[in-house]
Amino acid sequence: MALSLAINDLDADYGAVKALRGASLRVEAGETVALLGTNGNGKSTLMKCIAGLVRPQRGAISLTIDGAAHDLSRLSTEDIVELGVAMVPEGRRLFPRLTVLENLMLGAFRKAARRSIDRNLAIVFEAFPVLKERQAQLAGTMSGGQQQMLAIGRALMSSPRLLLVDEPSVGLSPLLVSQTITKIGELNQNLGLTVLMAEQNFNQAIRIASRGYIIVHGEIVVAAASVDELRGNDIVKRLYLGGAT
Amino acid sequence: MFSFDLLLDAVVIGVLLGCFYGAVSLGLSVSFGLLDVPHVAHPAFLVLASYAVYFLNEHYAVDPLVAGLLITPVFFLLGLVAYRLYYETFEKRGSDAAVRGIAFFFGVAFIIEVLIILQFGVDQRSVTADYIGRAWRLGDIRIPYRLLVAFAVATALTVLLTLYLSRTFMGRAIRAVAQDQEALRLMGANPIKIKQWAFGIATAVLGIAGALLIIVAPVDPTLDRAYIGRTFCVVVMAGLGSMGGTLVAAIILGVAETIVLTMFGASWAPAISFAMLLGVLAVRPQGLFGRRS
Amino acid sequence: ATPLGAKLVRAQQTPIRIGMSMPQTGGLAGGGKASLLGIEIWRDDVNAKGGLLGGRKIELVVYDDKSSASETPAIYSKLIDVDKVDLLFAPYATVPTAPIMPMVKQRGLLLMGNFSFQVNSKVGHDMWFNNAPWGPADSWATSFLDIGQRAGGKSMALLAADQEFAQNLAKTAREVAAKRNLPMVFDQAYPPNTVEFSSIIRALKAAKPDIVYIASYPPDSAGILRAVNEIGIGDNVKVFGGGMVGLQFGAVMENMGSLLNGVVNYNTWLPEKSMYFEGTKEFFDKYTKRAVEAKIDPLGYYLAPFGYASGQLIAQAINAVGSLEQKALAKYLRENTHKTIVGPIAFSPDGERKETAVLQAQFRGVVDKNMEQFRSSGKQVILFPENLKSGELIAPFEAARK
Amino acid sequence: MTRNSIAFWTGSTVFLVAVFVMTQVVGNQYPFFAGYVILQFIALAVAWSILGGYAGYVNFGTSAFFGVGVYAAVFLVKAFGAPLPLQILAGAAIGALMGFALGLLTLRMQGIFFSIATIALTIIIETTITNWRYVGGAAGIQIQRPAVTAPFDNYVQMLFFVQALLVVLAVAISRYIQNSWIGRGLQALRDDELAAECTGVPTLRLKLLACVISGALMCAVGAPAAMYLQYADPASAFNLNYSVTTLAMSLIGGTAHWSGPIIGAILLGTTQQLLTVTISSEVNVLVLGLMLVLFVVGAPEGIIGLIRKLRGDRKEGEV
Amino acid sequence: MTLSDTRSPLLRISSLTKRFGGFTALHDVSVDIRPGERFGLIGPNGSGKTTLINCISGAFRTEPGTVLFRDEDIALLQPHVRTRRGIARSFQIPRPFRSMTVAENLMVALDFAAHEHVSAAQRRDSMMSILDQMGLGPKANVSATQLSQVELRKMELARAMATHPKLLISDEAMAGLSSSEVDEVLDLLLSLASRDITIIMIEHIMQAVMRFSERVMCLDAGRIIAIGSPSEVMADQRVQEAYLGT
Ligand SMILES: Nc1ncnc2c1ncn2[C@@H]1O[C@H](COP(=O)(O)OP(=O)(O)OP(=O)(O)O)[C@@H](O)[C@H]1O
Ligand SMILES: Nc1ncnc2c1ncn2[C@@H]1O[C@H](COP(=O)(O)OP(=O)(O)OP(=O)(O)O)[C@@H](O)[C@H]1O
Ligand SMILES: CC(C)C[C@H](N)C(=O)O
Ligand SMILES: [Mg+2]
Ligand SMILES: [Mg+2]
Repeated sequence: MALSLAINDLDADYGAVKALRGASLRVEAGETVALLGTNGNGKSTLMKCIAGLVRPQRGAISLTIDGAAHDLSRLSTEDIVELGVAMVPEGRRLFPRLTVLENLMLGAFRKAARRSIDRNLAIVFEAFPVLKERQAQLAGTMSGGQQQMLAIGRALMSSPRLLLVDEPSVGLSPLLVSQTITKIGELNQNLGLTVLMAEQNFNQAIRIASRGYIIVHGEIVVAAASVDELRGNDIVKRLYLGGAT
Repeated sequence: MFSFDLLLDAVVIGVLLGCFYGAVSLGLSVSFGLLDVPHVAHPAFLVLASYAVYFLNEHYAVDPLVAGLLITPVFFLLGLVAYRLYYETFEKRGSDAAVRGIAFFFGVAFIIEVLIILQFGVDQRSVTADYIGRAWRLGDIRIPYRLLVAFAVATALTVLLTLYLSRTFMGRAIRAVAQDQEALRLMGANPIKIKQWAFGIATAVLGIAGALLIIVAPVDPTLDRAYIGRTFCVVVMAGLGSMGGTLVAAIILGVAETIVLTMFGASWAPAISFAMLLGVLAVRPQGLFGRRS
Repeated sequence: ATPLGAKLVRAQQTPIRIGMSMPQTGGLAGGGKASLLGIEIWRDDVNAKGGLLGGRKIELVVYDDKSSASETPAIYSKLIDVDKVDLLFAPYATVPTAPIMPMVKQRGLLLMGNFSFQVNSKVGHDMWFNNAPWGPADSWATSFLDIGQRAGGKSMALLAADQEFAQNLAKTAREVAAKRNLPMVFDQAYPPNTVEFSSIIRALKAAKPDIVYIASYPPDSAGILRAVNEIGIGDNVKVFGGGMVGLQFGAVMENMGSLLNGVVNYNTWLPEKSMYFEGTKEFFDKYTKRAVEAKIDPLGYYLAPFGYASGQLIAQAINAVGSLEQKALAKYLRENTHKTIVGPIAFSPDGERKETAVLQAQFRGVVDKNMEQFRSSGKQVILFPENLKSGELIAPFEAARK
Repeated sequence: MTRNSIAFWTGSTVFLVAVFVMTQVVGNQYPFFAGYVILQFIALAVAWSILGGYAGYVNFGTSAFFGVGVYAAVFLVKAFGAPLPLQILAGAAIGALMGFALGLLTLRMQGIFFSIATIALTIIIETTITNWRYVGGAAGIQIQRPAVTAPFDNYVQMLFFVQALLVVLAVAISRYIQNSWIGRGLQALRDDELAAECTGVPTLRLKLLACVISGALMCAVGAPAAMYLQYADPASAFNLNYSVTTLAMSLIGGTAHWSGPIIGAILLGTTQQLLTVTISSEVNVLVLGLMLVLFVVGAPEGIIGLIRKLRGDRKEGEV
Repeated sequence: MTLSDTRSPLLRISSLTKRFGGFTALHDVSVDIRPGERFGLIGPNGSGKTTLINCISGAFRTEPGTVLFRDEDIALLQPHVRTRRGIARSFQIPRPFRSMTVAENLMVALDFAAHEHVSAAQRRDSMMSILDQMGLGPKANVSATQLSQVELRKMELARAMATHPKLLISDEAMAGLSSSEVDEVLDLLLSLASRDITIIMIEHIMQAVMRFSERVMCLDAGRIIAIGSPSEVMADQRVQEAYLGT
């Protein structure tokens, strides 16, 4: 299955606030790419542009699947999801008054996913056993970390080909951070999932990412072809490796 | 003077009356309970449906229940249009939709009232059918067939809606849509279309409920005002959006009302049933079957 | 034309303006619209004949009071102070009329009442005249209980809507029953907007009354009758009905059909021979035509002819007095008997009819789904008053329903 | 006193003086009858907004408070022949109590649950009054006005002036609340009650306070209506129209500023008075319906919001 | 152990239990927090940290158990009273006053919770200085709805600080921050602590917990599994298994 995402010269703004300026990046089939950048720099905005939740002012987002190119900047979110793009949004965005299971089932709303509900559910429960235990609990009453797992699980339910993950480690315990990141890595390996992940936890991110971008004030300032190149970058040193022990 | 017979009778009639209240509230349980649309024009649509049923019954001698079924597609479309209007004018623009929506729907209700008056005049109207005006003898108790019809329709609607909302993808999406629209978008569902569809269903249900309304009692153009309190109370007492809960709450209301009506001073009936509602809310602010996080 | 002639023509052309509010929306709208149509037909008749006072046309100034008491003070102030109408008619029914009674009294204005009940009893305005045939307050209950007792009734049940008019009826009924030592075995007021009457009727039936007096409002009357038919009322009931508002309206009667049979209920006008007076038939010919266009009660027996009669009363007074001087008009109305399409009318000092002309009539042989049947005589047999009587009571109630 | 306050109080004084002069020189009664109704709605809308606008607790029970005011007056007149000021004071006191009770009862209810509770309350109170024979019960009651007090020579003129006083009182209170810590607290609890609590806002007490003030004002406004109508019956006194109209006026005017409800009430109240004496048929209701729809659609933040936007746009343009 | 041991505890929680239906989120939790202490609270997701905070701040009623603050039982007090007595908290999932600007959000706290009577001008100053410390100065007049997730979290903390608390509870205020930003916020908390404000910090970012805390407590499934100095706790076998996973 050939899939690639190419973003070219993207501009996006919220009224007066410019969130993206001329951002470009590529994700190839089967890759895990990290998107780094301190808060407010436009990571989420970029993710939202890909998912069709924010309309860019300029630029192209093209998703090529099996040779067919789709211009995502013209498609609605629903159509983008239909193409196999799933997103784990920042802040989880669960349906708090539905049960865990119902949240997962909604993840399978997309037509292509309805056929493989059982298989996907097994994958999710295997990855996050607590979700199986708490199937009938209302999502809104789950703890912060449990909610994060549910959000990832829900995205997996749609049998995605491209997974966009916006800060999966936020609010997770160290154990879970590494587990979650590992899980995403496994998903990438086992299911051949292509992953674009915004993440602050640099050390965790580079465990599974093969390369990464750094975004500052809406501009992609670094496009590193390898993890080492990232580690050697000045900005990374200053922002992520400075105080850390 | 206490009579066991009367009490039993009151309970039976109360349950059936409650089913009727349930049937006319179910649509609201979807539109308001699930979609958060403050649909105070719900009873006005209900009365409109009754008049449509009346029209078919009067001019083409269609059985009112059949007429109710016949108009559901029309009401479904009406619901689609109504929601579109509400969406374009309120939800799309965001903030404070609920409160202004109330004023909006009051306006819509007034407009519907007047349109009915202009078309049908102010006199009350009713329909004829074999089951109206006769009763089923069950030992000492006589149960009007009208109410049995209400019972059947209400239970059928409740079961159907409950199944639809919990077993189908569309149904689950309807329940999710008021909680987080953008997230629903990420599931590949268009929240606006989902809401529109749900509103269509809520309004279609009104078609049948409107038939019940005019089967149970005659209607007049301003009857809707009497039902604003009742329907909203039922939906709220149930705790927003639970179909089974709506039916149960409605039955509680119906039984309480009937018992007070027969056993104690009839004129106190509304005070008692609404006091009960207040009591329920004071103890369980989320309603009887409400789930709040 | 000479200047003098021109002036004369202009004086003739100044219309006589009659102001009123009329419920055209809200709970009383059905009656209000029919009533107004009656008045309008009168206006057109008078104008067609060249008007009053040597050629002055009648002009109506009508506002909608939404069936509410809170609207009428401002409306009548507008009529008096801004529109400066020549004469005032009251709105249909008691509630909207009540707030303007003190006002017209204070200003010394004549008010032609319209179907309100005992609205002048506390105010005591001597320029008030009610067009309705009620008469003394208790005559309503008296006539119904007379019929019931004559049929052998020894106990009574009372069911009344918890609303203004029905409660007033219920009150007089209680008084009359107490005076006659008639035991009251059931006495309930049901709240407005009651949907289902089965359980109330069941409770009423359990009390085993002989006479059942119902004072209900239009939305409820049909529900009560249906419940009676479904639940049954018991064989001991001799007469049933009395004060059910709504069973006079064509649409309701058509829909109730055979359920009506046996009910003895009040009415104001019925197509029985004894009810036709000069102009009555012509009036209904016109009414029938216009009601259809206006989507108003097609029969219009209950209110419309009395609206017309209001006009006739005032017209006769104006013709007799020769001016619009209110005191003189009132004096004339009080002291004379007037011919109208609903029969001769004479007032007692409180402005109500000297004698009651409320009919008590029993529905007979009514079939389902037929409006026209009500236009022929015999469907509602008049039992009271004696002078208009057109048949005898069939009792008990169950027997009369067959 | 700030510049704003001086302007406000000057304006209020000018308004009251104008109203007073009007009662002394205008002979035609109609302006007072119609004006009274408009003033009554201004006061109601302003009072409603204290709870409904600032605190976001949408009260459907305006008619309950109004009706209780009416019947408080009826009772006092019938039992003691109490004078008008006493009727109004008693109305306010009872309204405060009622607001307090409503507040206590609905402490834990939020959003639409509160609104439904107010509907329930209205029906309970109306039923109670309907069953209270002493004040006429369902049949209603006619009451006689006493002689008018100097310097007025007509009772309705006096009522008009009294209602104007109530308007100024209501507006002054509403304005004070908006500009004080109370207003900020109410706004905070409207946004998020738990967060407000944890930021130190005594949400329950503020809600109660808003209920009490709003209730007292609405009842006080209802009290003189007994003397205005000289008649009271439950169906009219507790008419749903008071609730709907008051809500509509506040929303049409805008609830973000104390002047919103005033503008809304003047606009809608005047239109209704005009319609009553012009179109005057079911089309009247149609116009009301259309107005409601058009205004909430066309001016989402109310007229106040519209004005602000226009002004804001111009300012931006100037910069 | 530090000097502050001799003083009575600022916050004393004894035998606290909290149930949701049949599920027990907190099990017989007892702990003392000393005045001026920097206290770290860790534990796996769903272990009951936020629940404990909710019990302290009054968002939840506790059934068995007592909460003493400055030797007074506060278990029955409403949240705003607790806030006024000096307990402030930030919410893990931000709860801004949406109809207000950032500045107004803080003004609510200053209006209602700040005890001393100060002039309006002083309040503005105090508000601006808090905003500046949090790096939110430029956003003072921006509507709260326009903030990004992280800015919202900062505002949560700023609003809590504006109540001038004696005890500040920060629930994952640093989640999602880059390490340089974590350092910024950490410095801020440390400087607050140096002004004798007691701080309970919930955080999953270990470097922050280590650097900040004088004492750390680890919850698991509603029970305390370890409490002590940061290094002790980190070295604890059960903490490693349940939480750190290293
Ligand atoms: N809905 C919005 N309206 C206005 N401005 C917004 C909105 N959402 C985000 N912004 C602004 O856009 C800029 C980029 O935000 P974005 O959420 O993309 O950043 P981010 O890199 O994901 O940051 P974080 O780490 O905080 O999640 C920020 O300055 C933010 O304040
Ligand atoms: N209102 C509630 N109803 C039912 N269960 C609840 C409720 N609130 C919390 N819980 C449960 O209580 C447990 C403790 O939750 P809490 O939010 O305290 O965890 P936490 O330690 O803060 O976790 P995290 O680090 O993920 O935020 C969780 O299992 C959660 O699902
Ligand atoms: C509708 C009717 C009951 C009106 C009644 N005639 C009255 O005076 O109020
Ligand atoms: Mg982000
Ligand atoms: Mg937590």
